[in-house]
Amino acid sequence: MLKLKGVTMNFGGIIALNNVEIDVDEGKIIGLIGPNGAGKTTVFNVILGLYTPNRGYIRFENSDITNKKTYQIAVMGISRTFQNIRLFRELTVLDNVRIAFHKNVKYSLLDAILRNKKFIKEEEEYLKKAEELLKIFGLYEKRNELAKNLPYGEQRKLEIVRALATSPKLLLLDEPAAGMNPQETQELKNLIKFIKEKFNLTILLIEHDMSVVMDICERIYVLDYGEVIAEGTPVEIKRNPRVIKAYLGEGDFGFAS
Amino acid sequence: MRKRILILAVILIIYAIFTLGMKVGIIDDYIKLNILLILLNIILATSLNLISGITGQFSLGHAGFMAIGAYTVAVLITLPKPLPFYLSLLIGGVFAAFAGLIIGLPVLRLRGDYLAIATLGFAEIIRVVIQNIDYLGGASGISDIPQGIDWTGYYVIAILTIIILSNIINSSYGRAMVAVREDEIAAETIGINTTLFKVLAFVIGAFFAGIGGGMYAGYFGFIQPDIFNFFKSIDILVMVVLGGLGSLSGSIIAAIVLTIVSTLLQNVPAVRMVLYSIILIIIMLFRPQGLLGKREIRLSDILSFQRRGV
Amino acid sequence: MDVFYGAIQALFSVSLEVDEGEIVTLIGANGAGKSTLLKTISGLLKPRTGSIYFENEDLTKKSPIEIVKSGISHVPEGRRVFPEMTVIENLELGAYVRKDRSEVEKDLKIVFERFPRLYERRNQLAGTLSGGEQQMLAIGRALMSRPRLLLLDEPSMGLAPILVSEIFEIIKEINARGTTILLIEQNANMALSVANRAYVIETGRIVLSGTSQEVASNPDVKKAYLGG
Amino acid sequence: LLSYSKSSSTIKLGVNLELSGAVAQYGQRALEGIKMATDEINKKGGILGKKIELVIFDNKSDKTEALNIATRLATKENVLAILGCTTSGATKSAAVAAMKYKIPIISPTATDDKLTLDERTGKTKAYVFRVCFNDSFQGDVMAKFALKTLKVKSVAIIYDASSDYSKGLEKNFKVAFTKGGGKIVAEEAFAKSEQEFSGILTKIKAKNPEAIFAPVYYDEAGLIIKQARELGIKVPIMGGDGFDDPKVAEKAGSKYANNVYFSTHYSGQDPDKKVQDFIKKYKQLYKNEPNAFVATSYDLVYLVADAIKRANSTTDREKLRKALEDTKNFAGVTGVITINKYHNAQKAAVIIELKNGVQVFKQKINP
Amino acid sequence: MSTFVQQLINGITLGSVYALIALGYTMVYGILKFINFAHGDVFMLGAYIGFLAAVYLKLNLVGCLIAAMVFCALCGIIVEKIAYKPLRNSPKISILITAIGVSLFLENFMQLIMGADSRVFPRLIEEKNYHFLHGNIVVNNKQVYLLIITIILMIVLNYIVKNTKIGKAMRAVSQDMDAAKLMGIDIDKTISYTFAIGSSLAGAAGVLVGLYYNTINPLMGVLPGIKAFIAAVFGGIGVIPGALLGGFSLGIIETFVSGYGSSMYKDAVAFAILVLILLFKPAGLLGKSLKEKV
Ligand SMILES: Nc1ncnc2c1ncn2[C@@H]1O[C@H](COP(=O)(O)OP(=O)(O)OP(=O)(O)O)[C@@H](O)[C@H]1O
Ligand SMILES: Nc1ncnc2c1ncn2[C@@H]1O[C@H](COP(=O)(O)OP(=O)(O)OP(=O)(O)O)[C@@H](O)[C@H]1O
Ligand SMILES: [Mg+2]
Ligand SMILES: [Mg+2]
Repeated sequence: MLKLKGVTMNFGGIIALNNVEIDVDEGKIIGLIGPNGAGKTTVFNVILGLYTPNRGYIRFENSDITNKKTYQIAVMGISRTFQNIRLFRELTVLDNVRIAFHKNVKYSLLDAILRNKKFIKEEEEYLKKAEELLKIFGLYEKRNELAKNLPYGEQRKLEIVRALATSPKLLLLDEPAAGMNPQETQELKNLIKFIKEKFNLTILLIEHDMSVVMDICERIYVLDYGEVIAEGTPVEIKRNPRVIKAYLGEGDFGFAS
Repeated sequence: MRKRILILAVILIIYAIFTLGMKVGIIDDYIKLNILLILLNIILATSLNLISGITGQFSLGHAGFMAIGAYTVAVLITLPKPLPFYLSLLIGGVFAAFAGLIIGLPVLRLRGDYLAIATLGFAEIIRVVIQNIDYLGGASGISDIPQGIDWTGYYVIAILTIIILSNIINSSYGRAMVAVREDEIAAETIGINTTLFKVLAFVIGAFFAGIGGGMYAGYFGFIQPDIFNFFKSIDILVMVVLGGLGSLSGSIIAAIVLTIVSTLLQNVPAVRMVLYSIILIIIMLFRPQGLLGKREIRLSDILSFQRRGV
Repeated sequence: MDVFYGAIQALFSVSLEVDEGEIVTLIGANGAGKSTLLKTISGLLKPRTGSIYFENEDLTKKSPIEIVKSGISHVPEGRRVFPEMTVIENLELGAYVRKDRSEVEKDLKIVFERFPRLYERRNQLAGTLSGGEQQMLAIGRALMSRPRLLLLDEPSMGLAPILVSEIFEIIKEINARGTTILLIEQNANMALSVANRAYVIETGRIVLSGTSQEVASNPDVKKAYLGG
Repeated sequence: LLSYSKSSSTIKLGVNLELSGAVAQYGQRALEGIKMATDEINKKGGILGKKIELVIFDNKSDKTEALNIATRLATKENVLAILGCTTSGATKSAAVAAMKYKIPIISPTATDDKLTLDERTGKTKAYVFRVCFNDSFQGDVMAKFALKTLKVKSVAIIYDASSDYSKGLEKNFKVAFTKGGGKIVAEEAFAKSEQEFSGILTKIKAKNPEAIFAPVYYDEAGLIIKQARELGIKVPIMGGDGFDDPKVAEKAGSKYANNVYFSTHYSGQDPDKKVQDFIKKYKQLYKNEPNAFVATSYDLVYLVADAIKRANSTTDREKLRKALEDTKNFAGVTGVITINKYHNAQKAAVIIELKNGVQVFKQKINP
Repeated sequence: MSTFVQQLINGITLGSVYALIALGYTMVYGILKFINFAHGDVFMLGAYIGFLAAVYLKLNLVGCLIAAMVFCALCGIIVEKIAYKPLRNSPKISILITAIGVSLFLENFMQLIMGADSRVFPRLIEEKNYHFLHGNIVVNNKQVYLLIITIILMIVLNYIVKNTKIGKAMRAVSQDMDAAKLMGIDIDKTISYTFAIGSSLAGAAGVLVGLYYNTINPLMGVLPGIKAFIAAVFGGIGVIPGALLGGFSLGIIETFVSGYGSSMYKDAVAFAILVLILLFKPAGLLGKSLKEKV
């Protein structure tokens, strides 16, 4: 479904990605791990066209998206969350979600100005959908709060909701469990599995919390200094000495016991 | 549906009251002139609000679009075979919108203060060009433009502007503009073509500014490039910010308040501008987010509130 | 202490104590008020009622500057590095209140030894660092003021597992050198394993406190925060 | 409803001036002249037994506001006539109200030819007057002066493209000068508040004109003279009544303020008692030298007073309008004024020369 | 050729004027990220203080400069405390409006107490003209002073912001106020310093420009204020050497457009060129258009 081939990205001397090859098959949850600064977030950024890679190409569902604009890629069905949360901070929780339906809107500007039936019907539909999504994530009660006033963990959830509202085929999650305690993390894991099934998603996931990665990912890619150093099932990765040395360390902390 | 009828009724009642007032003479010509100024300022402020408040694009060029509308109308209705006023007005708006498109496409790649400079620059270019076209009267302007519009026209257009803008804002298109304001990168990643929406806001805003300019020419009878200078843009911006960036009702209230304040200050000619500046500062200090912040006071809310109250 | 954001109350008569040389951890769910508590101690927020004492000195009315000068340093949530300054400049700012320049130089070296990654990136603008790199920088910057009390708000967030254990090692080491530590962690397991004592906070109220072992063995805590 | 209230014991004259904003310096000076004349008249018992009451408003140098205030003066304040504004733009805007409410508006200094004429019909606007000469007259005067007295054949022009005054003079000078066989070798424009002219002066210098014509106001005039001389341009520099302010010489410096000629309304050296009294009194009152704005505004009040007297009514705007139209040979400080059929003041111009910074009477040119 | 050189000299002189004002502009912007619209009016204030000091206190140039700088620094601090500080946590555009308010206040207050009419600035230094190439190229000593002082001030300012402790504090405050507080930086003091320095620069510029053109009036700050703002943005707003570069570019472009093109369209063409360049360098000449890290 998504294929990165020979992707290289450098920032004035710093090689953030070097010849990265990643394959994401439809319907899978794929993990992307690696030490800090390995280039994981950069992978997301090049997929979504926020940065254009210096070399290599990216294909999504048989079309080349390497040089496409971010919004075009989003319209094609890739959506993401951000490591440093980027909500529409001054808007309410509900509006954050409603905005995300835009790419599916069928009524025209003129319909909107005239407030005709078509407009009203569609708007009602989006409102209903938004509320449903918020309920799934337990944010419905807070729908009228400003996004910036939510605690960290809920902001992360809201970002996922917003990404889902664009009805993506591929969802990229950048450290969704950061800032959550083990119990919340557990809930999040279940939630991710649930939405994957419900919305028929493929998911690419960056996470440092190994309990999440090992539990829900079917395959894992490991990046170090911008290069893929390992690839495989969670069990394989857990045992890979290079990964242990560069990333996991000797301790068994972080794994669900 | 009932809500809509109610709103329509209120709009008509207000119109009737004012019209009657003018007929009877309770509203004399001087007050009427200032009411028209208020309506004009409402059109200018709400349309700039779409650009700067809703979409978050810092524009210092609104007066430039006004000039295009004003001059288009002035020329078209004084041709040997004059065009009807309202057709000219529409053409003026379209020309301004077109200018908005031409300018917006390249310029809106810039951000924040860089954009401000570029829009300021273009408005100045428009003004200087007009100033140097003798056919348009050059620096001395065009006078004795036949009057083509009066209170009714002003009122209807102002109401239409408010309705159209508010309907845009309260739709997915408006929300996309807000998304552009809040976070462009996030907006792009949910599939919003930020450039398109910036340009769209700019074009729509320019259209109404052009209409406003045309209305000015059609009632005030005299235009000069100098009327549409940088300070006019600033005046409009002040109204937008004072009312609350992103709040249409705020812009409306600010247009009313500032016009009235300015008129009242006529009574103290020696210090009017000194007082005006102090008032400006004080309002901002007490309401840093603008009079209404981002909130909206909706006519329907007021109505339903009153009904409950009864 | 009672602390408000405008009209919203975030902390309800919270009392908490940290003794010299201790590591104390504060655990609680999202939005419980942990960060709020730290912000109040470092003076970014002012409590409406209640008071804060540090070494018998009343901090309640003091400005953040005076609080930093008295020896408290805060690693805020979300890192808050200065994005348009280089790594070195960020670290130097950490020592802003210090006058002993040669000692500052030494501390700079120590930080770089602890975080070699930062040394590699020393002239890069902090805003372009990866999340984890920024986290290291934020901790390093706080250490530069040679605090006697260090407030850490989720220092392990976004760090690779190998670094998480390292961070906790570093916390222990800093503590061993005489710095008292108040630690907020989502990773309650780790936090409790390094801390002497712990507090549990729920919706703005302290609901439980005790030694780490006591807290860790509390069944409610186990269920809610330790993932089992 | 609109007629002037009969019971009033004073004659209310509206004043619509630029007291703040971009051209406040003109409006403030004009107000000095208006107040001075009014006080004098009132001290002597007023007109037709009634004192003049000035109803003063500040139009902020804003055209829309000029109309707003004219409307207010005409309807709410019920004044007999409106005095103002100083600039043509504001006056034209205010004139819209004057025509609508049939109230005379008389400008002390607005010079745009089109001011008093209807742009659509070309007819004289019934209620719009001025007491200064218009652009084409001054342009003519200076062109003739250049050709006949200075005997120059090539002239460079520097003007303010954003000012209708400056553009008007420029245009009319050009027409008259080329008609008389002269050649314009350069035409350089700048916009309001410019201070740096060396760029265009350098360009002009390269074209070697025999004289420079700079129809600008005194702030720019002083700077242009100075910067031109500093660049080594020695040819005569000419201007209009905008040069008539002692600051021109001060700014240019007496060393440079030579070989400068400008047309204006009167000469301070004119031995006429009226002129000398005016200058003396003004100096006493304001500790300053009068300029063209002060002088024409001073005359404005006397001219209106004279018309009121002839109209023999302190209330009737229509009678006043007629009386204004009939003004003939009114002797003011700025010359003997006749209002012609275009409602312009017809009067002689004088040409002043600056010699070492001192204004010297050069010649008088009759219309 | 000599015309070209003369035009270049003219352009550099005009550029120095813009740059001198732009320095303070950019400095305040760099720290507080808001356009201090009143900067041009503080410049005007400086000119008037210089004028009063020269006429009534009979001070010499240095005395006038110091008087204007001190007075403007105080003014800047007071204005900041009254009109900007209460809005520190509000949108930047709100502060822009109070800045416009302050600007209007200063202009109109001066028109009220000093009169709207212009004043002639006393000649504080002996004027000298230097002629080259048989008098075809003229430079005067005031132009030279203006240029040298502008460059020196730029270097000093750049040093302060880049290398001193207070400079670092300023930058820290500009990037994250709360985090700066946690470093023990006194926000109020830092901002006061910023305004003091920026405003005293404007004051100095007022005196120098007043001296150079020997004309001052209450609105003299408006146009140079806008031009300096443009220069600052053009050079990369917040970047101190950018202010200098932007000022010179603007001055030279304007001079050459009117010297070789049509002076009628000077401002329009100059603007068009600036906008065009901005389209290719969206963060100004020296501004780094950093790719935002997401
Ligand atoms: N815009 C940029 N400019 C310069 N360097 C950058 C930029 N973006 C990323 N980098 C560098 O590229 C490297 C990879 O960064 P990236 O954010 O992808 O890391 P990451 O794997 O997501 O790390 P973490 O787990 O800590 O978030 C880092 O060293 C970072 O400093
Ligand atoms: N600026 C603010 N304005 C209003 N309410 C706020 C603000 N900041 C925080 N809150 C509220 O205060 C409460 C406590 O927030 P705090 O950030 O202290 O939680 P926390 O325990 O640190 O949570 P997390 O683990 O998610 O970081 C939350 O309910 C939050 O919504
Ligand atoms: Mg990352
Ligand atoms: Mg927190």
